[in-house]
Amino acid sequence: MKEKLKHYRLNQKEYDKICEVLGRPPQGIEWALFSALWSEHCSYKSSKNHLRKFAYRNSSVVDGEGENAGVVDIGYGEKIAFKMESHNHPSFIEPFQGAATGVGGILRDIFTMGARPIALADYLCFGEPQAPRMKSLVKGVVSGISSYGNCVGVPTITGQTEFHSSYNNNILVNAMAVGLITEGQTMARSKAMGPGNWVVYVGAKTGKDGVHGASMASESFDENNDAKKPNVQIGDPFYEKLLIESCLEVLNENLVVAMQDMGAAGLTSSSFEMAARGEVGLDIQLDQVPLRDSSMNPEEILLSESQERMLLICEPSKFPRLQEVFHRWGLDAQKIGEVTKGPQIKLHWKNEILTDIDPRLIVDQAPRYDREFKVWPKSSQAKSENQSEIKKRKNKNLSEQLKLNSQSIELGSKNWIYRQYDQRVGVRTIKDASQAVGFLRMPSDRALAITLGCRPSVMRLDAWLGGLDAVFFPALQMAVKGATALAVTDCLNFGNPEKIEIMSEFVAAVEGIAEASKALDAPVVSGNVSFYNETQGQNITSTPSTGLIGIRHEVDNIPDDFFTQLGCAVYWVRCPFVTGFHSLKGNEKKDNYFTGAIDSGRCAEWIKSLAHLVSQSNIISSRAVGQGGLLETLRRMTLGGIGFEVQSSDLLNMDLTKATQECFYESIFAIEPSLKSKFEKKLQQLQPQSEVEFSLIGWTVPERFKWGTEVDISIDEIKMFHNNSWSQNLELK
Amino acid sequence: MRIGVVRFPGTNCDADVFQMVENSSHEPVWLWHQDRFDVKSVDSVIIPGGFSYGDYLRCGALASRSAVMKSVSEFAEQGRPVLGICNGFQILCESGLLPGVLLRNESVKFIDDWVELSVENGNEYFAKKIPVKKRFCLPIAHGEGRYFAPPEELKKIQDKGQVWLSYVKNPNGSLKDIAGLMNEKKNVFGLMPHPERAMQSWMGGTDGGLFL
Amino acid sequence: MKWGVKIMPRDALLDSQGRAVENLLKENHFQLEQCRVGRYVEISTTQASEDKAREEIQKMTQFVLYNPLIEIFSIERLDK
Amino acid sequence: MKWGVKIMPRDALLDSQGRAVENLLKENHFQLEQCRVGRYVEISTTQASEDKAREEIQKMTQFVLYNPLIEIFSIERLDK
Ligand SMILES: Nc1ncnc2c1ncn2[C@@H]1O[C@H](COP(=O)(O)OP(=O)(O)O)[C@@H](O)[C@H]1O
Ligand SMILES: [Mg+2]
Repeated sequence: MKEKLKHYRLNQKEYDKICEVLGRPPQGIEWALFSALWSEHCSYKSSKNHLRKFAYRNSSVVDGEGENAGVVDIGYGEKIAFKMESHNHPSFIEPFQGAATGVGGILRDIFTMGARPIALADYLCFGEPQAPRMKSLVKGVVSGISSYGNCVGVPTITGQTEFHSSYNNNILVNAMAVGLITEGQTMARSKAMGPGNWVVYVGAKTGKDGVHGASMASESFDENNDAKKPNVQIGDPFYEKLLIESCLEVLNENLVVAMQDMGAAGLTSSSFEMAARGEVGLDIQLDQVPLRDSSMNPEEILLSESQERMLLICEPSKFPRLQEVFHRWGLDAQKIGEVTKGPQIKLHWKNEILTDIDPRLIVDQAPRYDREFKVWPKSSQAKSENQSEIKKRKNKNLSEQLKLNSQSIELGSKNWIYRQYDQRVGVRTIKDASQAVGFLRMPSDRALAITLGCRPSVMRLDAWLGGLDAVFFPALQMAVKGATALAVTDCLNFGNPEKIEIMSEFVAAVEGIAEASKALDAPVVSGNVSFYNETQGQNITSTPSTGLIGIRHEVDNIPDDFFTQLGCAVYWVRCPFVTGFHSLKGNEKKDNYFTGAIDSGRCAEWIKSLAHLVSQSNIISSRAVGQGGLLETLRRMTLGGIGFEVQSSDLLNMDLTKATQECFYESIFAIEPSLKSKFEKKLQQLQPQSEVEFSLIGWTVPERFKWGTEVDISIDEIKMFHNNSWSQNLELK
Repeated sequence: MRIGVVRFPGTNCDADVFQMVENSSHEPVWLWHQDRFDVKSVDSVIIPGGFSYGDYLRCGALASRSAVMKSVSEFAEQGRPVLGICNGFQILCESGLLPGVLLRNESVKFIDDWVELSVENGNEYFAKKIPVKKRFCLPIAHGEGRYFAPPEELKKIQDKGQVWLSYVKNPNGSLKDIAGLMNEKKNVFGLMPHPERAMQSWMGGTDGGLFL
Repeated sequence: MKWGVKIMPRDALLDSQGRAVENLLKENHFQLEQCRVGRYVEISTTQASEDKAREEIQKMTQFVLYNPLIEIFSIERLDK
Repeated sequence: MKWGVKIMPRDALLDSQGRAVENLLKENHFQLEQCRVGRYVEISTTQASEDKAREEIQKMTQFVLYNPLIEIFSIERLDK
């Protein structure tokens, strides 16, 4: 018995609950069903109670509770479906396939909704470059994403990459996909409906790959990772491309009643969820499932996570036409069962009924855990650094600091990554991955903004603050480009939830994200939880990554990330509602401190009005000040080839630390000199007079970066360091 | 002009090219890979980029043996204009309509970037609005764009003025910096860069607008 | 010494590449049953001993040449 | 009957993948001189006569499996 529980990754209490739900002990195949559907990955048993905190909605959210992805109506007949998902465990075991199938999976969540995928974004956290296997992990993950995304023809337009020792044995690979539903296109649902309708299997044949993947993702790592290899799935982007085209075609011809991809726990979760949502039953002939390997048994068929497969419900009369469309695209469509009044799901295997069970017993009765956590103090936090240490830094040579920044893997160029991604296929890309915010042109001639959030360095400082920041910072990045954040998706990567410290950080971060998104009126519409990111007892930095979409009403003249014109006035604008400090490297807790509190309501107002201001002004270049502070941000802005010279006496007198980053939310704008005074007037209107904090700090100049007498470096030199940082740190050419 | 746009399974720049044709005030029509077409029904043919047949075997190899390519060959033999972009260029080489072949990039990595190009030899069909030797910019996005032809062939290509476009700074190890090529009769063209991705200022460039 | 490493997709996996080639060949009226597409790597080594060299080739194969998840490999000596 | 078609790049210049693998192996201290990456295609046929079958395989190879500009091929019978 113990063996059996272990094999199916269930504990005694869960077993007792199964017996209670069924009124008898589970038999045969039922073990596998409960194992898969009650895994953390499928049931969200540790997180569900807290995810309710994301309940905030506004009128733009299209009702789609429990659907595959969140859908937001952005007006003009356009809807956006988007979601983010993790593929951490498989990517650590087998980086290329793990990352590739992560992309494939999240794309299926999008086109299942009837949306055409139009963009991808990737959030990657790696360990230190010298950690074992790290170079090949970086290489494998990036080429996995690149080969899959490029081949399916969906551009990867933005991303974020972090490096920290806490990811040495547990990297994070999160991918976001964004889809567009235009006027007249049909949105699909995953509710099975209409007794008598057919259950149709489409796509690649079922193989043994990925059996038990869902329950694997719900476990910590141990030394036996190699033994888990057979659990990793293999992807084929060419097949996926055919699926996208054919599925969108059958949807638009109104040939399907419901559609669902086969993701984690494969056929099991897709069929059970479709039935449970539609409150119907299903009769499924497992022996009709197309197989690659005829020796597969029913349990393997049910749990296989073979990629590029979909389950559809269609009216029998429409089946011939449906089959014709799939055939045209070189795919098979196979009837494997029927919808019944239910509520039972019956699984048949060659004249034998394997199980006859009410799906709601499994899906809705899944265990919920109220994991223990501590209530987080949500005020001024972590300030472990003493003032004398800050003073010491003042004496550091600014020139030297600039070079150090350029050479570091954290702050150096990421173009080794995104040059491998097709960023333009689909011809919607306005701003590609070389810019902090990705922009796509919508058919309505507006610009859709896409950014990822969560700065692990802030999470290491404070989980609640980190949660707020995971929404506010990307929203600020959008605002400085004149875009307003509309909605949020998340991917909550945490360690072991059975540990109270981890669970406490989880709850704090969730509350932070919920509060910030509500304050911005940008609801959290979809998401994903990845627990057990722990290897041999070491947890990762809690990393609640986020993806934001936003809108800018104009496609043209989006401010650039880089200085592009000489003689521009450069302004430094600060949000007065958050003060704090976070170090240049921001890697160690002791280097960080944060004082004061965030007033999230006012902060959100400030960000929103900034977005408005930018969309109304003729700003040439802009950036949110991020890691590395003001100095670093200005350095980056010069990478386009135009230099900068400090001219503010205030700034020259400030010590490095303060001038580096004393405020969490600040930004830089470069504007034509002729529009200077107009811009200042607008800035003053931004907030009640007393609270505006902005200053003219300098001008754009040719070819050099000058900061008082201390710094005078040529842009070419900065660029050289910046572009070489990757090959130097990772020895990847 | 009626312009046929060829679609293979795995083509992913099809809609992009369709749109480019429309925006250039021509009339696009789809040509499906399994169907042959009446060569009189279109005035020119474009083969868009992507990963036809998943780039299986060699890029362009499977597509070049498909039914629609038989008609494209017939069309080309009549001296009528055919343009292959990216994977379309690879397909034209594989089908023998253009000499040589496109190999894996020198770096063995996919490259997405903007590149500077120049017109080496003009022609009467595509990009004729760009004067010879004039420099312009287009995006590239390919893993296999390194042009190769054996020495004798290469010499012939150069002697006959078949080099159409060249890279100002070679991104992929292409022989003689070749970015675009035409056949001897100057009616079949292939190029690795994507003109359809540089049609409007918001795309980052407008030089692609000079192609049709 | 010259070695060859043949790497083929596992039988249990769908070899979509092989399938596509097979379909194309059949459409063009070639007579065949099935087709699978794999890779072939030729390596020349300098070791004196054949056993050592074979072992080295084996290690290289496992290091980077093949993916045990989806492929099987076999090694052969080519210059004998 | 089961056949194998081995398709290799004509020379190193054409084989950037082979060179990349070679460098990677050398960086990781493997002992080798040179490495080339090609393809291997396994085909099973139904013909009765071996000669006929071999001819058919040859034709398929020339039809699509190899590109004479950059590759050379060799055919072997596998199930004998
Ligand atoms: N994994 C990734 N995928 C795609 N683009 C990335 C990735 N990592 C970083 N980038 C891009 O590289 C650029 C630099 O990233 P970063 O160092 O975070 O600085 P910033 O976002 O402040 O410009 C960004 O524009 C970002 O979009
Ligand atoms: Mg960033």
